[in-house]
Amino acid sequence: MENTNIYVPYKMKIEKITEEAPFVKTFRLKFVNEEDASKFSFRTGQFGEYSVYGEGESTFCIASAPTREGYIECTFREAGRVTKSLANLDEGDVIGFRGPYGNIFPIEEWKGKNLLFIAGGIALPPMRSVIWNCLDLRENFKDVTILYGARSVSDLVYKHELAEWNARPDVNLVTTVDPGGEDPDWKGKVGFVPTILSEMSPSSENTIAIVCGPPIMIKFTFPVLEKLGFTDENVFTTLENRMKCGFGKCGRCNVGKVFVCKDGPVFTLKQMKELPNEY
Amino acid sequence: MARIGVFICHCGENISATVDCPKVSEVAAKFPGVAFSTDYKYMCSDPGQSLVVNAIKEHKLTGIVVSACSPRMHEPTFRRACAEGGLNPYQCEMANIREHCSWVHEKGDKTDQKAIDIVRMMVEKVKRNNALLPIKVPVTKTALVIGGGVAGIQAALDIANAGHKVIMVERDPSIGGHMSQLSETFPTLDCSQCILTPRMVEVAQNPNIKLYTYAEIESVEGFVGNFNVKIRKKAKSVDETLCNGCGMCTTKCPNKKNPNEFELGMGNRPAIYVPFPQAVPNIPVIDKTQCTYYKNGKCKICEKVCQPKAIRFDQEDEIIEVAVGAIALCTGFDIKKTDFFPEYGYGKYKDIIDGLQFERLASASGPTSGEIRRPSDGQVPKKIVFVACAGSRDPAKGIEYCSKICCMYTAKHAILYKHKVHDGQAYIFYMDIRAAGKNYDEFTRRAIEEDQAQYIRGRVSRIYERDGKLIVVGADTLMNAQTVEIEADMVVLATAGVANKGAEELAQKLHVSYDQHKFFSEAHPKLKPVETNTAGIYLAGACQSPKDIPESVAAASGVAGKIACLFANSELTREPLIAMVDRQAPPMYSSCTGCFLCQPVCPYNAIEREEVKDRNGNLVRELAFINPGLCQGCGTCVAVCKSKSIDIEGYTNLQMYAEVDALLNS
Amino acid sequence: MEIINKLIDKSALATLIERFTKSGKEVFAPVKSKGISEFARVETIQDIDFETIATKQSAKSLVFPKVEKILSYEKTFDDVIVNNVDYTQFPEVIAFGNRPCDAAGFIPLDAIFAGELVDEIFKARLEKLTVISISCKKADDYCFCTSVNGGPGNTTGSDILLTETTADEYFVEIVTEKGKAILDANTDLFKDTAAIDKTPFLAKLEQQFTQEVINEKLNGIFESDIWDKQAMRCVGCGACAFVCPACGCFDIQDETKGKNGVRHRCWDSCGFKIFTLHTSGHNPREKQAQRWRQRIYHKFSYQPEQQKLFGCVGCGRCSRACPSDMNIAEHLKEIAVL
Amino acid sequence: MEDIKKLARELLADNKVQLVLGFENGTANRVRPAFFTTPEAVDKLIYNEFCIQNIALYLKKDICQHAASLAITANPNVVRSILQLAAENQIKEEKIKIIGITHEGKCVGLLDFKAAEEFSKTQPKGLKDEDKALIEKIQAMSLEEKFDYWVEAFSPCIKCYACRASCPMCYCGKCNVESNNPQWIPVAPHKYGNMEWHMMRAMHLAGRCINCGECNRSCPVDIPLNILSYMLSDFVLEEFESEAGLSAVFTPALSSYTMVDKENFIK
Repeated sequence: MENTNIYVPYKMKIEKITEEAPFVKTFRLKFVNEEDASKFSFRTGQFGEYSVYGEGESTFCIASAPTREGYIECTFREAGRVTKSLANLDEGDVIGFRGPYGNIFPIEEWKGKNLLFIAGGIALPPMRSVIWNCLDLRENFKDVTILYGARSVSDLVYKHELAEWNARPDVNLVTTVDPGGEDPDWKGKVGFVPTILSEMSPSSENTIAIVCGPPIMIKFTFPVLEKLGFTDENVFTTLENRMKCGFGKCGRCNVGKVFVCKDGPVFTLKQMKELPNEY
Repeated sequence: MARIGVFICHCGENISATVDCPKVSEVAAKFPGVAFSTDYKYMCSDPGQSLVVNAIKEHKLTGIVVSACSPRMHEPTFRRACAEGGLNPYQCEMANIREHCSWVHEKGDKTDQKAIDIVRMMVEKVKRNNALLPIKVPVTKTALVIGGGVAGIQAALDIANAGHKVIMVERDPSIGGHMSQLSETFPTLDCSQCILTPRMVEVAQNPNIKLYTYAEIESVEGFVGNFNVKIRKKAKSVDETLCNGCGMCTTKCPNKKNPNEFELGMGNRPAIYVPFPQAVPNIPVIDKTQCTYYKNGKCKICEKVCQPKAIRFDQEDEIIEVAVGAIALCTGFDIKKTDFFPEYGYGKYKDIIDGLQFERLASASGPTSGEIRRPSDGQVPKKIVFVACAGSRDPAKGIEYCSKICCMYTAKHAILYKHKVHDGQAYIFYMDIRAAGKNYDEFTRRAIEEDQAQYIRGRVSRIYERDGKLIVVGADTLMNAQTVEIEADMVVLATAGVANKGAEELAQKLHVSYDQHKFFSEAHPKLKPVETNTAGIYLAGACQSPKDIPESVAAASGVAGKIACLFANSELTREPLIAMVDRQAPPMYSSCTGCFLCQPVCPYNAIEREEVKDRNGNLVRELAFINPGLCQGCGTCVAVCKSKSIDIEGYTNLQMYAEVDALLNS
Repeated sequence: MEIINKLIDKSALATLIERFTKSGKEVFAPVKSKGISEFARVETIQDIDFETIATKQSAKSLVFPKVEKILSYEKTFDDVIVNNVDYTQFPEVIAFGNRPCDAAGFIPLDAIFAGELVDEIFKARLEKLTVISISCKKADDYCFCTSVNGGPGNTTGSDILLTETTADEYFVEIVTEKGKAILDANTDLFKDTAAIDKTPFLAKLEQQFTQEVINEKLNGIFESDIWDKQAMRCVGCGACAFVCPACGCFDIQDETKGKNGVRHRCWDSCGFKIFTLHTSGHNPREKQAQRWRQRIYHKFSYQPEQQKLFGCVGCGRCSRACPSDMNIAEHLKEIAVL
Repeated sequence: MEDIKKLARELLADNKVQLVLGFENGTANRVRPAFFTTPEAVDKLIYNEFCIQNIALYLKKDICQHAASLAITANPNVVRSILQLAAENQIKEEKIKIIGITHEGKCVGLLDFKAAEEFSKTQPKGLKDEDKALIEKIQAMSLEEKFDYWVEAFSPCIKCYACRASCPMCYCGKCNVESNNPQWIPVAPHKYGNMEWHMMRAMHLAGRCINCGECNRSCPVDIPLNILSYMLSDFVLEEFESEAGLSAVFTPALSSYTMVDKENFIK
């Protein structure tokens, strides 16, 4: 019987595990079946449902860029039942993956523009997919600025890639940690993301801002962007809500009339403003 | 990324003779998450431990299961090895395939399977272990000694001499306890008071000891290293700082016909009194129940005669709060009143007394100045019968245990009697002579051989009076259970030693456990004889069970040693295997509902109420909080928590569930 | 398809049901047991309760059971074998004697489970289902189908609708191809007739509001305090959603025994606090009032927007089942006059 | 009923309480819980023999938690619930005024906790004849029959949790069935999931249930859950001489130990 059951995940093997920060890990996943791999494609911004059989499914974005073919990556923090059991797995173990689900960052439309990425803490993963996607198509965009903050130095994820971005002449990377989170070797900034953003005062001219972070960071970052002259259409963010199915049937992730899983997770600030405050 | 190492120990042949260790190791190697598995003849040996240490490093293990003996035996050994390998020591679990498997089963496939199952359970458990850090608790280097008998005195002096502060609380107006009431001590016949009083004075004079007499424990809160104790200092009606102990008040008190407790009713004392001449402190107290002024509002003669003006009729009980780090419980014992033996006529016949009363009669400071005279008419008894085991070793009527000291003191009484009444004859009814102890048997033999005490092996069935004589009827089991009848002038019953009155209440205040006889329970009958189940509270002397003087003193010194060890560091380290209430970031705070139904089940009084406040200081929730200093990790609270908000570190619900799951669903 | 009108008498109906069961079809109909009527498997017409206005639970479990396996898996040492559900083997089911509102409920359910990604399990069940409804002669205080574009003789969702015209006879409306297939296979049981005006044989139920008005009102009252007021006595159970023929929200749960396990889909309710609770403790719908509002908006605003249909069929089951008299019709009426 | 209304009106008028929790007429000839905040609103307050829903439930809901002080029309079941909730540290005496109402519907005025304890003792637990008959029937069963009976009785359960939601004693913020690490109780409403859920709930209520019967009343599929609780309460009373809802100070039999506790269950 051909598998048309939308609940049956792909089988994926954990190829590589990277410890990013305390309780944060990145899995590089490969399709076990060649056929699945050949049929599969995704675009930046999309997410999936990751299964540990016997424990359940958990939702994370695809943290790798579509331009890097042959694998997908996800980064997660140990929090609930599924993420804890995911964290217990080893390289070579098999998990399930359903996806890709959700909408995308419209990077085609951003051609010829400056990009300003603003991320906080464990919200860098969804952003990382876009960043690499854009950097892999670097000639399409003008200035690329990345502002990334975390609570402390040890909480910064993708430390190698931060170093790589930092070394690139065509990327302007600013990293910051919350006051008190620095260590003696810290060379980045100290301060909350919205404050640092104000200090940086980037131009809103011909610029797209992409913001991902904890609700409190987002709440204080939007007004700064507005002050800098960013229009609501040019500010993008991703929403997270509890999900089960991933395709708009189970009924729990909606914000007003939109399902975060189906109509999101990527929203412009303009769209966000039309949504009721239920996220 | 669990990478578990499994180490199967042969324990010589202890395990391997029954369990196929290589097979278990082979099977375990295939368990999910097991990165390394091996077996070895003696895992606890040096090479065995090195095997563990090296495997952890080589295979980058994240946890180990040592499948060997009981964790009681070698868990500390392998936790150390685990730490040496660079892991948190609590990432080590023991799978007990010796006591739980090889020792209790025959060789066979089923036994191997059981060993495999035990290992599988522990593998699943250790996968879910958390790295734990030992708990550090600050220590207040002051000890509280409850009870001022010989045990309390010894403990207090030893602790004080180790350089620590001691607070001693004594219920009576003077310290000294039962030992101060004794005449001579066995087996050396030293004068009891002569050897005790200097120690009492030492207590009074030691600058490290603060003494509260006529005081009781009101409440105890806190935990090892950090107890907060409230002491009720009962009103003596005398200002201790002014009184110079001249004794004028006691001499002039017109109300002198009160039964003297110290003499066990065999003498009188005034309403304002010092219990005995050598009392420490030598300060009188007014017995409010007897004092004419307190009863009728008139008299105050003591006040008039007191030169330093130390009498305070308006004095009230005082509550003193002290912070202490350890508590020595030395509250001693009592002897059973024999009125539950009406057939022995106690109470009915004045000349049937108990052993302690005999001590007073034989004591030079006693009511007869050391002459043996019977209470009824002051005559010197010529025939005296001692009844041992009066209530002891009698499950039917009295108590089932042996009171331990009676055999010896009865022999002593017989000797003292013979020394004082040369033409007198002592008879002793006994069950067995229990005289195990240095020079004890020699002592009882001396009573028989030198002092002609006549030992009759048998029990007394009845005592009654006939023609002014006490007729003691018993059986001599060595003479075919022939009935023996002795016409005695006086009878001394060696009544059972029992828990002191108020022991149960005190135990509850301190949260120490006690046995069915209300004697305080030690933590382990062999290996922790002076500890209680509550950390930081220790036991010495007869409050634990009947003990003689050297035993009490030895235990007291043991307690002092324990307390000195505790006080040797300013922080104490405790195993982190304790209960924790779930706490989360707001808005959840916790899944605890604050019902506090866990509070009454905690045997250690470790569950407190914690108030959760928001940023503005408003009370949001009340939650259970488990005091890490008090919790012993027993898990009772976990069982009653309906919302599953309590977990024991090292034995979390998740770990237990994984173990059961591994067993049932293999 | 144009509706075909027929007549059938009761003995023919009994024969029809017998033929269904003999041919291996599973017939589910209202059955009264211990005082309550629920859908249950029947063998003959005698088992069926024709009188109950509405069963306590809806007929939705025929296509959306309260718990359903969506896949199974077997874990080996280093692999997991996932087994699909063989939904081609589902039995043919006849829903018989349900009310028009029950039949109408399959429409919004289908809209949820179809969509861009089709839920094949649901689809297979629905395809194997034939709905033979019976029009309502009676209505009770909780019924409000006429206010939500339904009615006691509404054919929506039914393959065949029966209307009792005399003590012995039913007027038959064959609505769909599935219905026609039954007619074609059993022509001997049906009698020809012209179209009949059913009105005299139907329950009278006054319209209290219209869905369209509710839909429009909802545009401006998301932040209104009416939600707090209405939800004040809501106890937060899921009874309303579970008895609702149109509620399709579900949960996915794994259950393992040893190496083998099953992934289930089971009913869930937007009334539950943990429905939307994040692992972090944050809850987008923290208060019961928000959850009540979600229920109303979902049925009367979001579904019309997303699926061009309403998520309520006016059966009144939620109101009947509510332990604290949260009457949805009353609340909707309140909203309609805001 | 008039005296209840008068009391409620006065309490609100004198600002003694911010909220009165009671009943009003509902839809379809039903009565329903209602919340009164002004003396005028009290006109709608009713009390009659149909007002049997255990409204003590609402004491743990936001509306009552946020009110600084409140009054409640309390029939004996509600009074018992309040005392039990107080014993479990869920409500404070200073916050609540109890308008006591007997089984017969007679108002006995305001009750403080001490009076409520007395009141509670004089108002026996009501058990319907059919419930009694069912209990007798179940008690006559063998162990296996009992097990089968309950498996069958739980089988229609749809896990809507109305039993939990309408029970004043089910106040846990995170119910055991929602605790998924480990997943103690299967969530799915199948045979074992239903069995484990109801058994767990019954055990959590053993000795704490005040036997109002609300679980059964609210159950859409009519499972006799009240019988299960009642039988357990009865057992606890018999074995441990402990009864819920009689005192604001209470230690449940199942989380306490006394020397007189029987140990005859150890076989």
